[in-house]
Amino acid sequence: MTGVALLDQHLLSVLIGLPLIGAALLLFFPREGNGAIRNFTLLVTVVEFLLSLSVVARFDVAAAGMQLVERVPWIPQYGISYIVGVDGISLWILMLTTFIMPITILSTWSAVAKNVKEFMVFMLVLETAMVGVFLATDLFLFYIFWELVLIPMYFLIGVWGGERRIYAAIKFFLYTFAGSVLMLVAIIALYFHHHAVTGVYTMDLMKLYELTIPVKLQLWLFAAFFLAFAFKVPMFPFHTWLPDAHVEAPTAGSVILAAVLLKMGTYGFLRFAMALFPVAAADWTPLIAVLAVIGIIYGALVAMVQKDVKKLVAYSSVSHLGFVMLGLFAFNLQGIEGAILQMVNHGISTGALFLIVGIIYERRHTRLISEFGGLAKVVPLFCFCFMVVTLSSIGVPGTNGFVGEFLILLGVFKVQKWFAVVAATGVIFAAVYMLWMFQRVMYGKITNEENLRLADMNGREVAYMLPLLLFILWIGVYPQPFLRRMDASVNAFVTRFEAKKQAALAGSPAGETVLVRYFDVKKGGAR
Amino acid sequence: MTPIPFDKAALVQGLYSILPELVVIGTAIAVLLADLLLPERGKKSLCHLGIAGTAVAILAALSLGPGRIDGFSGMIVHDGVGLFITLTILATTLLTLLMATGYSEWEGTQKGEFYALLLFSAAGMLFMAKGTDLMTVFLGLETMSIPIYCLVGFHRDRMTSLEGALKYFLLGAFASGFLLYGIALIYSATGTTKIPAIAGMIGDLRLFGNPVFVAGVGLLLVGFAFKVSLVPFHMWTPDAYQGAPTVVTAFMAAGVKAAAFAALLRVTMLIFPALGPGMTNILWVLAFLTMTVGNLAALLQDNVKRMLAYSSIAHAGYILVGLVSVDVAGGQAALFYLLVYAFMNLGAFGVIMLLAHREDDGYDIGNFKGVGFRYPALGGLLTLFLVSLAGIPPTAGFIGKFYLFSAAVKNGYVGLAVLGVLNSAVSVYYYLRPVVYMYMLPAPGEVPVPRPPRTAFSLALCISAAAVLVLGLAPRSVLAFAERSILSLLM
Amino acid sequence: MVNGILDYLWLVPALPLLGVVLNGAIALFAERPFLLREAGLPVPGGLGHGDASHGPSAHGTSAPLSGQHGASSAADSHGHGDSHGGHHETPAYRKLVAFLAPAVVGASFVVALLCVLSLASRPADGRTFVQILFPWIQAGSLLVPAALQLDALSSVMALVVTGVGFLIHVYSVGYMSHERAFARYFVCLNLFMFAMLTLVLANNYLLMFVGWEGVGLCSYLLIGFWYEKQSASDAGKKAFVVNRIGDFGVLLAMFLVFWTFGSLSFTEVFAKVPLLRESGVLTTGLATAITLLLFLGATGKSAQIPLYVWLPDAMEGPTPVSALIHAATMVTAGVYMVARSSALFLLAPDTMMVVAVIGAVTAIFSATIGICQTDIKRVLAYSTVSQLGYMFLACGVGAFTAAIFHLMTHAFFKALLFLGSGSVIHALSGEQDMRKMGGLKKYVPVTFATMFVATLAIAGIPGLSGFFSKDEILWQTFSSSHGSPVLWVVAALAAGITAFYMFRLVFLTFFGKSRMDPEVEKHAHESPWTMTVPLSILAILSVAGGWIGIPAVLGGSNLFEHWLAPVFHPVAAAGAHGAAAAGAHGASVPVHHPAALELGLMALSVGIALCGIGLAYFLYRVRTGKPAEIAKQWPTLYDVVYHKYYVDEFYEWAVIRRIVNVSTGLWQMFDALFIDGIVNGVADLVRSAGGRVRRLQGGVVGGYAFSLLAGAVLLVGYILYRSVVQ
Amino acid sequence: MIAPSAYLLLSAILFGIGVVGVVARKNILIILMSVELMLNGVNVAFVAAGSYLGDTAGGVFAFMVMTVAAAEAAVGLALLIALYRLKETIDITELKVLKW
Repeated sequence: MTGVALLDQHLLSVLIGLPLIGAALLLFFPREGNGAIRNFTLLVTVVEFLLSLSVVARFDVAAAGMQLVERVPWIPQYGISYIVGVDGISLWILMLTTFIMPITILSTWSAVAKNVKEFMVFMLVLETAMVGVFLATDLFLFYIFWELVLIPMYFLIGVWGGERRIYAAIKFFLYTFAGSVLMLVAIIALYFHHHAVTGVYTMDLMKLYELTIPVKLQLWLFAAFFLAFAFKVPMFPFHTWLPDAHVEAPTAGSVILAAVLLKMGTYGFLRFAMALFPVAAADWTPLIAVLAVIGIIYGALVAMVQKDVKKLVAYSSVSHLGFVMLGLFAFNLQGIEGAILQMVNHGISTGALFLIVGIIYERRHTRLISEFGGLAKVVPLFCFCFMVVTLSSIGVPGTNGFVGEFLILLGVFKVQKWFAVVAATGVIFAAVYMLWMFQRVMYGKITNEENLRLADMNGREVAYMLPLLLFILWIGVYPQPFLRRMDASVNAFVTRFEAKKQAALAGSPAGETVLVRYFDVKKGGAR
Repeated sequence: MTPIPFDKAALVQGLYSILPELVVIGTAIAVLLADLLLPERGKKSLCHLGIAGTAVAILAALSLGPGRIDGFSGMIVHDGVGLFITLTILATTLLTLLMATGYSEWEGTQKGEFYALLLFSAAGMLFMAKGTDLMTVFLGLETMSIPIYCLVGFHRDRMTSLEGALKYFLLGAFASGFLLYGIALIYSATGTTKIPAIAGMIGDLRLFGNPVFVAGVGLLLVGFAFKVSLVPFHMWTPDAYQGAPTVVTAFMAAGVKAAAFAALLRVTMLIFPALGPGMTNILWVLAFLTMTVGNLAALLQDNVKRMLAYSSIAHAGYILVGLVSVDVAGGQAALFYLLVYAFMNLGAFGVIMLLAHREDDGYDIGNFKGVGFRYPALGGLLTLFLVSLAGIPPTAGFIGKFYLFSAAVKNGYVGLAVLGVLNSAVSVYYYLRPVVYMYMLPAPGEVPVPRPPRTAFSLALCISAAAVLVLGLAPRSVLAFAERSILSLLM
Repeated sequence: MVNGILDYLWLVPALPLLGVVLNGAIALFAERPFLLREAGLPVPGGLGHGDASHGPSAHGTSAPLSGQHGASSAADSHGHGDSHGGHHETPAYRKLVAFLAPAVVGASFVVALLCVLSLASRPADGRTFVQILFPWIQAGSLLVPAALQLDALSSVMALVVTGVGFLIHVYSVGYMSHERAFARYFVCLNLFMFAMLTLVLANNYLLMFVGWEGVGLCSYLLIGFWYEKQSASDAGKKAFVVNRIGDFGVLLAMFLVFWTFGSLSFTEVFAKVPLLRESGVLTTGLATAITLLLFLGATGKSAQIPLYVWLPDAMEGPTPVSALIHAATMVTAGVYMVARSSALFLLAPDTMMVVAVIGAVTAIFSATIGICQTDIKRVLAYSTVSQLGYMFLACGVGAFTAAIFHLMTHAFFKALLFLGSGSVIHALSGEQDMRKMGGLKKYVPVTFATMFVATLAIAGIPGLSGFFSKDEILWQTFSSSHGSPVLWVVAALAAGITAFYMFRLVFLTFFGKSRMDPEVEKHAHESPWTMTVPLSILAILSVAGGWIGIPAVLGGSNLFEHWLAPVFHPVAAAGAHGAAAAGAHGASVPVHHPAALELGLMALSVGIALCGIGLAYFLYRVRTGKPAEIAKQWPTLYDVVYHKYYVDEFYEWAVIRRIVNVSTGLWQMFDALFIDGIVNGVADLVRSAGGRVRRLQGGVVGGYAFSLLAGAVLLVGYILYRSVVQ
Repeated sequence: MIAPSAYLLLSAILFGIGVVGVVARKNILIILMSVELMLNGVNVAFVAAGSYLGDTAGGVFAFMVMTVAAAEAAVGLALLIALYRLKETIDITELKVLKW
């Protein structure tokens, strides 16, 4: 078939495949030709982004379900197939991924000097995996991409990271892997339960959505999914891998980690955990909401006293992701749309923050706040970018952060006043730690001789910072295009959620499956 | 006094049913003869002869097809399972021989008996896998083991090798004692040693309550458990594996496991269900112990060879999970995993063989520092195999584990499945350690030059790698094949 | 219907935004390289280091920002150092900025004026114009458009903001003429205008909130304008954070409003009030909650107790900024919002009470602090706080008109006072301490004259603007149903104190013999016309500004009152129960009080003010030694007042320290030790288990055989037990 | 005619002695012998069962076992000799280079 037809019918597959192909081609490049390798990688990611734009172009705003769906039987005898699709929930996270990628690549020009080839290969593999995670609508396929993400990230941290990189890399890998293996068991269980009830083997998410799962089983399956996603988000008590990973990872790694990988967790909650197990989700809501709120405050407080800029940003992520979780578990339109938007926002602004940190790190090879001060005078352009990003991370109106946080809190306030109230204080703390950090880094007199002759951002750095700033303002000033495309899907989600919840509580045809028995007998008093 | 009727057809059918075995044995003998004729420098063609023979055997096996062929009045049968395992074993043998080309050169195992022994024990494995009579199984087991004892101790002037061999031998003999006694008891309780016949009698409760019979089955299980090295019958494994010449280690780990599990599969599938939950509980416990002990012990090994030995114990545990749930899904998963394991295990051993650049202390993990970027191909391959062993997508190892655990979940052994996945989470730690050394730690000085892989050797690695990836990405046909095999066994 | 000029309402905020963009471009592409080159730094992408004429040589003597001797109070001082150093090389872009920045604001003033006129041409009840620009946020039932609303109230605000803003822009051109980051300054200033106009013209709470935080941001940027000065950047941060605390309240208030009224737009919300009131959805409790939260925001933005602490520090910013943001416009946003939400406030008597009390207390509290301050700007700052207290007092007693009226007049004279003090500071090369001034009137006659007028106005001397507005408030405090004589006493007292410290300021600064150090005195000079002209205009306004609000009792026809009536009265009418209604009406004609009483009180308050002035004259002109003696007599009292009642210190100790300590604890104890302890603990556990399991592998065959045997025995034993015994 | 169970008992005893020998003794030769003892126990069982059931298979199996035993012994002794050449000992406890 011709290229056009290919794009026409297999756009999403192309999106998934392209980076991988790029990586494969990259293997044939000579190790010395760093320039060629970099440019080629950049080219691939840019093309990827352009292609993903056509997804937006072809996206039907009115449709709630999956779009541009492709399904190919994979292991048909077990109902496992390759199904990809995009809807209002995944659209913008997908776009975020493809958008952040070229920027990240561009940021590594001078940062990554050794083993450039391998680095770029891993980056491209990573992109395939991430895109796959957000597009897969077959549980098995999803899990494969989900795990696949770990390997390249593990290498990025472990090989190109700081001095405690190995500890950080292994911690990251084991932490998240341990979390997700239980999800695998849960997926299997769900799969067999579906078979036991309907007599059909399938991993097709859309089919599994239609299944009504008995409450006790839901609780256990949800628990497993919760672990996997909570580790990834990361939610409050499971967050300690994040600061290590962020601090040790190379700039590019941190950016991807913050911008996309963390979203895999929140996205997972929305797409899988909450959608599949509504009753359990509802049951768990108090716990999760409490954890989220604690995360918001806790992350902010701990961020405030950090000495290392990257660590500070890492903890601020814990705080921001807390907002997202809170929004998701409001189960209403404002909350969820706000959460999705906030995922994108966090991706953009925190990603930008890490790039900012990377820029000074490249120049001074330190990230300790105390090493800086008074930079504003020598690097005005940098100061400007830093300021805008800081404001967006604080959530000042007019920047993207505000819209997201406002919608989230608005949604939460409707269902859980006090959670919203406490969470809103996080907005104050955010201002405190970000501005304090900004002040200590940029303001005051230059105390450290080395900072006297810092070079301001060069053309390349401006080139990759600019798009981020633009989106920060765009989403802040005119978020409609983004919100409008979520509406239908989120609406459908909320309504289906309610319906399924009622059905399950009504105890409709449960299907006395092995599993149901297993949990009823062994873990009787699950509730 | 009528002369014994000579049933030509039966004989032919019998011979036909063991065609691959015949080929392998023939090759072995041929190798021995050729060894006499060939001049010293021509020895390496012995290996090529062996390779050719094995290839032919594979073709022979394929030519038999999946259909059921009984031979020698039900002493042996060529059926689905038989074919599947036969192919697994022959593939193992082939890869081993391909690697042996290189290995023999470096370690001076360029001898006729070396290859002959390999082939003989391969033949033994085949018999064991296809035996439907406990006696055949026993004979096959011995035919497999005795040559391997020799192979393990092949470097007879190297203490480790000899020690490994002796330990393996003594315990092996000890264990086959149990196996035999089990067979004897079963025989005296049922009057037959044919597995299907026993399965037929299982129905009546007299047998079920008969201590002699039950004890017999128990001892039988002990015998097999020893061969597949289930905890606590595993003690010999690390030592034997570490002591043995590395090719042999690879061969044992994959081949012996396959053969023994095939036999165990027949027994469990046909006899255990009758013995009620007791047997299942035992298997459950064994599986758990084996996984856990294997992984934990492997955690801190600095000798990569020994680490892989423990990991092979752990993998025996995973496979046993498939057997715990005595049903099609489980058996099929086990079969599939045996095949996958053969490839990833041989691949891993192959790469470390190259990286070690000398026996014994060459396998210290420290030698791997900085290899990854210096020798990208080797580093990449080893990483691939280790990732697959760890059961991380998109490799065959993941698919294999996925089906093993899903079988467990399907039959309500959720607890076991959870323990299994947690185990594999733990195992990630030690599987990634070589990766850490290869990529994340700088070499102290100049990275030691690995052994130069010969064409055959690299071919072996490529085949394994390809298999690991293909079985990981497109496993449908093989899975279907495994399923058919198990079904054919049950009817 | 055709709206004519009103359709261009959007230009009012848009024009300053245009200024932001243009000046921003200049700052980025012209000023940045210029300054970098002057500081001798590499200019990325730029033309590299400048030609020899600038560069290190130039930057020794040049501006605050360029360096070694830093921004610190050189901030205002650079004047002369520079007239030699920086001047002759003034680059072209500065001229452009100097024109653009005021021009856009002026233009937007003109547009605003035209709009207001065309609005005025409408019938009183039709004086509400809403212009929807584009849909901003829509999620489910939440529909928030970016829409502007021009009605009586917002038109007053818009005019004040653009008008005073324009004057201050012009003033700044002169005042900042030696400033290095000239363009950056005006970018911020224009941005502020944009935000402020968004605030006052928004037609819904959310958009207002955008302006609300926007102005906060600009104030942050401008207070910390001389960021090399630690105190400046601290003050900026303090302002932002304290305001955030207030914003937190506004945020929650918006949530309540939305989930109660299902909308955030003023028109819809206030229209629904009576209805929901009937249906009992909008209980008094709910109204109280909403209004209290809103008021929390107001205390932050308008520097009321307890959140007033940031305003005095805000004086670290350039003086025009203090005039514009921290006197005339931004700080009055709180008053505006409360007035805007009067419909809701009137439903919550408790809140009204709180507002009134806090207003009154703040008024007197900060007035007292004003007595002892020696920094000329800080005196004005505390006076601002106290004047804002007046406005809230007015709101609290339901006299919203009076509040807005005072807001306007205050904008005039307080801006004038600040600009005047700026002019003084400018003349004295940055000296702000009044103890080092004196006898200035012969050096800066215009400044003196204008400032004196403003002082009379704020002191409430009859005939001047301040008199009418303040007196209106006092009267309402006394007469309105929400008010009480007690509050009146407090307020009147505060008025007296105000008069006192303002004249103290004037006497210390302009009269008596000079206490300046001769070096400074040599340079003392009147400011350029760009500064004196705005001063004069503001002086006129400070005098005449009040005449549009002359109360009936003095034979005036309170125009201002009637203008605002459509905003406040229908609300009162709708605002159900009588008390509130009366309260709001109280603002118009207090029927139940004899005119004599009103006049009497008026006279009384004037008297009090005169006493204040007299006292000031006595202490600072006649017996100049006295203040010191008094200070000696009650050292503790003096000390406490001098240190602003140690409120900052208290906050520092009670809040900031605590939080920081707790956080450090959380991080090092909980995060690093506890959670990570568990994580690593599990890892170590597994690893050590691994170590033990290995040891089982003893190496001796006997042991191996034994374990095999044991296993076999157990296995067979168990299976026998299971299948035979059972 | 002795009851078959008696034979089984005998075989069990033989087997048990062998097992204990393997576990307890240090001398490799003796361990080898103990293994033979175990196998002989097995043979007894086979033969007894065979004759009791009137089935020749039992006897046949006994012969097979002997053959295998012989083969094993051969290999065992070979290894033993190799060991002796290398370390001049046949004490099993000496073999503990490989452990943990």
